[in-house]
Amino acid sequence: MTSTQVHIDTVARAEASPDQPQPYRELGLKDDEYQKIREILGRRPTEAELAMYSVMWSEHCSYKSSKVHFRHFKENTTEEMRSKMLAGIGENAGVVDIGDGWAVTFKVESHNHPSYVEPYQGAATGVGGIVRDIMAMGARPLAVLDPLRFGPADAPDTRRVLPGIVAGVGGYGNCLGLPNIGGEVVFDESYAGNPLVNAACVGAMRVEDLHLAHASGTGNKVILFGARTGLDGIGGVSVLASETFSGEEGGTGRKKLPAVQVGDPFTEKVLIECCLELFGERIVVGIQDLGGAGLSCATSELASAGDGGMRVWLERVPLRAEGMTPAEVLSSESQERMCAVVRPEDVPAFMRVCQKWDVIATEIGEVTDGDHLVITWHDEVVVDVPPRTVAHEGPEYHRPIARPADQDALQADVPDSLPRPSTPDELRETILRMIASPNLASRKWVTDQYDRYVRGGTVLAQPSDSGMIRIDEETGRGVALATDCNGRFCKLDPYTGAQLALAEAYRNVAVSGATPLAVSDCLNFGSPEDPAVMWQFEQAIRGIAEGCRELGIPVTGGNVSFYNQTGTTAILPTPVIAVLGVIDDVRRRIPTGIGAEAGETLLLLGETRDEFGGSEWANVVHGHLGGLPPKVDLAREKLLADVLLAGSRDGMVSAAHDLSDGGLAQALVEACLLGETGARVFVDGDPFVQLFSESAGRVLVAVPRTEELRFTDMCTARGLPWSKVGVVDPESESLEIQDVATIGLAELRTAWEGTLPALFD
Amino acid sequence: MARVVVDVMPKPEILDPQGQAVANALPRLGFEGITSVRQGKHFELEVADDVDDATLAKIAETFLANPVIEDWVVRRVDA
Amino acid sequence: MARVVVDVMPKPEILDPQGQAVANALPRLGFEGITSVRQGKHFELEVADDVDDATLAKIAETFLANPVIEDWVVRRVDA
Amino acid sequence: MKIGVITFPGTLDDTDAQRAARYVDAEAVALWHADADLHGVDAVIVPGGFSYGDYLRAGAIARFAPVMRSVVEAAGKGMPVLGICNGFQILCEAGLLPGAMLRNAGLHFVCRDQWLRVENNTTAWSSRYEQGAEIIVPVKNMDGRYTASQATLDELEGEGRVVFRYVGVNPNGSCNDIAGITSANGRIVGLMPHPEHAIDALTGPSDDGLGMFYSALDAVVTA
Ligand SMILES: Nc1ncnc2c1ncn2[C@@H]1O[C@H](COP(=O)(O)OP(=O)(O)O)[C@@H](O)[C@H]1O
Ligand SMILES: [Mg+2]
Repeated sequence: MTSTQVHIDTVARAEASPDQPQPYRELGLKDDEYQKIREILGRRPTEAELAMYSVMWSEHCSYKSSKVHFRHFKENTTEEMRSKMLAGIGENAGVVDIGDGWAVTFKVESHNHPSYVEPYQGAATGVGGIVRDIMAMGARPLAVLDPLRFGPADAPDTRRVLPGIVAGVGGYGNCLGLPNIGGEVVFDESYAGNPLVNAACVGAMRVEDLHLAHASGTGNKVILFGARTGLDGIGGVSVLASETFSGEEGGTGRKKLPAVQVGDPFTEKVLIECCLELFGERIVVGIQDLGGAGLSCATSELASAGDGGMRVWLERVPLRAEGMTPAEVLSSESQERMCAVVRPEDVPAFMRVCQKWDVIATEIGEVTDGDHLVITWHDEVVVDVPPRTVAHEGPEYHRPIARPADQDALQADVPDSLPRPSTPDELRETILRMIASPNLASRKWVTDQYDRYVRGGTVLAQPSDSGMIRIDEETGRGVALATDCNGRFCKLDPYTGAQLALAEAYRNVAVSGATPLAVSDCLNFGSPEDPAVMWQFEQAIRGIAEGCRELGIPVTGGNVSFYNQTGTTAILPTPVIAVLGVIDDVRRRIPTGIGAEAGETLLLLGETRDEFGGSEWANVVHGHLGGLPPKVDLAREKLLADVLLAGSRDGMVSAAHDLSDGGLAQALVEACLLGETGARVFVDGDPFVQLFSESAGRVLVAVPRTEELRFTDMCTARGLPWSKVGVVDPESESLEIQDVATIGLAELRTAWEGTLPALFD
Repeated sequence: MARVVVDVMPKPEILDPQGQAVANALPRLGFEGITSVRQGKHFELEVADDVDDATLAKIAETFLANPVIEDWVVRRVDA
Repeated sequence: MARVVVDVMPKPEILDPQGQAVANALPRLGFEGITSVRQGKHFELEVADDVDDATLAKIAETFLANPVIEDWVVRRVDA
Repeated sequence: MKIGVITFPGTLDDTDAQRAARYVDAEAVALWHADADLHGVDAVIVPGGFSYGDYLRAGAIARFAPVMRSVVEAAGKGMPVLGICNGFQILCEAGLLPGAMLRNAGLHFVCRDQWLRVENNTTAWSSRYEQGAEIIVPVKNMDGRYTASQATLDELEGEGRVVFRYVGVNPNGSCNDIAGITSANGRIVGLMPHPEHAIDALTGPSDDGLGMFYSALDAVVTA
C-alpha cells in the first residue's frame, strides 16, 4: 500500500468508524438527506459515496423540488401524443419519429450560473454539454440554438457578460461544426446578476439506431472515452444549483473555487466523429454522456437504468492531475467524456475506432449480475451502493406554494392609462424608437458570430422565425425548431405566459411551413424555497402541459434551473419553450422576408385586440409592467398552423412572419428589411393599437397576387379571420403606412441594426 | 514611460487545450523531449510613470485575467 | 528537466487589434496612463535536459511562431 | 474526374466540399490526414474548419500531416489545389501560398453573405467566371485577415495573383481587400470565403460558388 492510499476512506473503514463526522452540509446535503443515505446504506457513507450522493441529490441532478410537478406532463399526454415519441421524459433527450425512417432528438439545457462567473467558458461548456446529450441518444448532432437573457443592455456588467457569452457559444459551436440556427436575446433588469444561458441541440438518426443509456448484459464492459479526468468542476453541480449561489462567499455548500470548466471543442468534435463511427459499427450496447456530476452520474445512471449491477475499477480512469482522491475522480466534471457499454467481444473493435480518432478509451468496469454498484480503488471498495438510490430515487420535496401577495396588485396595474402616441409624428417616432430598443433591435451583432452554414443543410436560420435544417438529402425531409419565452407575460400570469411561449414557438415553426410535432423546455426560475416562485413554477408547468395537450404535441423532455436570482429577487419566470416541427420537403419552406415575387399582397391573419399588458411598448416607453398578458387561444394557433401548411403545400404563400414582441409595426419593418423591399400598408381603426398591440395568434403573410383569392377563400372557409393590410412595392424604398408615416428603408435599417453594435462593439 | 509585462496562464488544475494541442503535435513533428506545454497570454504595456504597482495588479486581476481559471504575473521590465 | 518560456508577439508593423481593444477598454474601466498594449502568446515548456538551444530555437521558429507575422523570444528559466 | 477532399481532425466543411464536387458531377474522394496516399485524385480541396482546434494558430499543426507532404509534391507537378478558409490558412502555413492570416480586425468570428469580385479568371479554380464578375458567397471565420509583407503584396498585385477581392464590406480587415490569391502558375488557389456553401440557393445565398468547382473540371481536362 502506498502512502497516498492510507487516507482513502473505504467501506470497511466507514463500517469501523460510524461516528466520524462528515462534511455533508458543505456538500449541500440537508440533515435529513444525510440521514436517509445512512439508512439506505446501513452505515455512514464513504467519502466517495458522500460525494456521489451529494451531487446526484442536488437540485440540478435530482429535480427534487420539481419532480412532483412533472405529473402534469404525464397526465396531459394522451396515447396519441405518446405514439409519436420514441423516447420521452427520463431519457437523455426526447426522440420523435419524423417519418421516412428518421428519428430526431432535441433538448434544451441551462448553463446559467457558470456563465456569470466565466462568461466565455460557461457558455462554451453549456453548448458542449447539450451536444453530448444528443450524442448519447445515438444521433448525429445537427444544429444548435441559444436562448439567452441578460441584464439591461446598457448596464456595465452586461458589457462584460454578453460579449463573453456570445463568443463562448460561437467559439464552441463554430469549432464543433454545428450550425447555429436560432435562439433569443432578451434584456431585463431581473437577469442582471443572473444571466440565462440556455442551449439547445437537435440531432438525427435512423430509427433503428436509437441508443438508450442502459447498462445491461452481465459481463459487458464499461468503457470511458474522451478527455482525461482532471480537478475541474469538482462539486460543481451542487454548487451551481445550490441555494447559496448569489455571489457572496461563505454560505454553506459553496466551495472556495467556483466550479468552472474549460471546454475543448476540438476534442468534442473528434469525439462526435468517433461516436458516430462506433454507432455505425453497431458495437455500442448503451451510452451515456458525462455532464454534471461526471462519473458519479454516468455510472449510477447506466447501472440504474440497466440491470442494476456494475463493477468499476476507478484507478483505471486516465487522469490529468496528480493525487486525485476517488471522491474527486467520481465528481470531476471534466468535459468531453462519454461512457459506453460494450460486449466483451466488441471491445477490440471499439478500441480500434478510438485509436483511429486519437481518442483515449479505457475499460473501467463491467456489468455484473448483482444489484449494487461497486467501485474499487486499488482493490479497496470505496463505493457499494444500490444505484437506483443514487440516480433515480433521490429525495422528493413538496415545496410550499403560495400565490405572491402582490400578484393581484400587479395584475390590477393595467397599462390602459399610459399616454399613447396618436399624431402621425408621434407614431413615426414610436416606430423608430421601438425598433431600435434593445429587445427589438436586430440580433445581427450576435448571430453574425455564429456559423449558420456548416454541414450544408441549413435552410432557414436567424433572422427567420424558426431555424430549419434538411435531414434527408434525397427526399428533402427536414425539421424546424424555434425557442421562445416572454418572461414579462409569465410574470403577469405564469400559466398564460407559459402557454403564450408555447404558442409563439409553435407559431414560429408553423410560419416556416413545418408541422409542429414535439416540445422540449428549459424552466428557469428563482428559488424553489420561495413559495411565490414555486407558485409561478407550478402554474407554468401546468400551462405548458395543458397547452401541449390542446395542441396535441407531447413534451419530450426538458430541464429545470432553479435559484436564478440576485439576492432574494428572482428572475422573471422564464420557461423557455422549444418546439420542433417536421417538413416533408424543405424546398417548400416559407421565408420571412417579403418581395420574393412581384406584386405580393400583405395579409394579416388573426385578430388584433387592445392588449398592452407586458408589452414591449409599455416596457420601452413607460418602463411599465402590469396588467394581464394577451389572451391565448390555442385552437386558433392550431388553425393558423393548418392554414399556413396548406398555403405552403399549394404554393399560396410566398413569405410569412409571426407577430410577437412589438406587434405589427415590428413585423412589417422586419419583413421589409429582410426582403429588401418597400411596402404600402393601411391600418383600419386605432393605428396605435393596430401597430403595437401584442395580441397572440397573428401572422403577417405575403401571397402572390394570383393566389390571393384562393388563399383568402380558404381562410374564410376555415373560420380564420384575415384582413388585407397592404401590398409589397418593390419600386419603393420605404415602408409607407397610410395616414401614419412613410419611413425610408435606410432609416429603418440604421435604427434597427445600429443598437447592438453601438452597445457592444 | 515604463514597460510592463503581464503573463496570464491557465491555472494548473484547469484544462489547457491549447497547450495540449502543441504538446501532442511536437513528437509528430520530430521534436522529442518536451514533456509538457502550457499556453497562455503575454501582454506588453507601455505605462505612464505615475501608474503604481497596485494599479497594475488591479488591471491584471480584474481585466487581463479571470482569477477563476487563470493565474498571472506582472513584471516591470527595462525599456 | 528544464523550464523554457517562449513569448510570441505580433511584429511591430502588424496591426494588433487584440492589444488595441485592451488599450481602449482600460480608460473605460477607470484605468488611466496605459499608452499602449500589445498582446501575444506565452508558452511554458518542460523540457528534457538533452534538448539543446538549437532545437528550442527551431521549435519556436518553425512551429510556435509564424515568422511572417510574429517575433519570438526563447528563454530558459530556473525551475 | 476525381476531386479529393482532405479531412484533418477538426475539419468541418469536408462533407460540404464533397457535396460541391458531386454537384459538378465529379467523384468526391475522402482523403485522410494520416494517409499520404492521394488515391489517384485529379485535384485536391483542403476544406474549412478548425483543424486541431486552431489552438496554436490556424493551420499551423495541420500542415505537418502526412497527406500534406503528398499535396505539396502533387502541387509541384501542377495538380489543382483549392484551400478554403482553414484550408487557405494551411496552404499559407505550408508555404504553398505566400502570406498569413491574422485574427479578424473586429476580433469576432464573422459569418455573413459576402460579395466578391473575380479579379483573375485564368486560374484552375476561376476560369468559369467572367473577369470582374461579382458573386455572393458566405464568409465565416475568426482568423481571416490576410496579411503579407509589402513586397509580397506588390508582387501579388503586380502579377495579377489576387483572384477574389471583397466588395463593399471588408469583413476582416484583410490587406488590399484580398479574399483569395493564387500561386504563380495559377494552379493553387486559396480563399477565405466558402464556395461550397454557395452551390444551391436553398442552403446558401446563391449558387455562385459552383463556378470554382466547374473550373477545376476544365483545368483537369485541358491539362
Ligand atoms: N442568441 C441567438 N442565437 C441565434 N439566433 C438568435 C439569437 N437571438 C435571436 N436569434 C434569432 O434572431 C431572430 C429574431 O429573434 P426574435 O426577435 O427573438 O424572434 P421571434 O420574435 O420570432 O421569436 C430569430 O431568427 C432568432 O432565432
Ligand atoms: Mg419567436
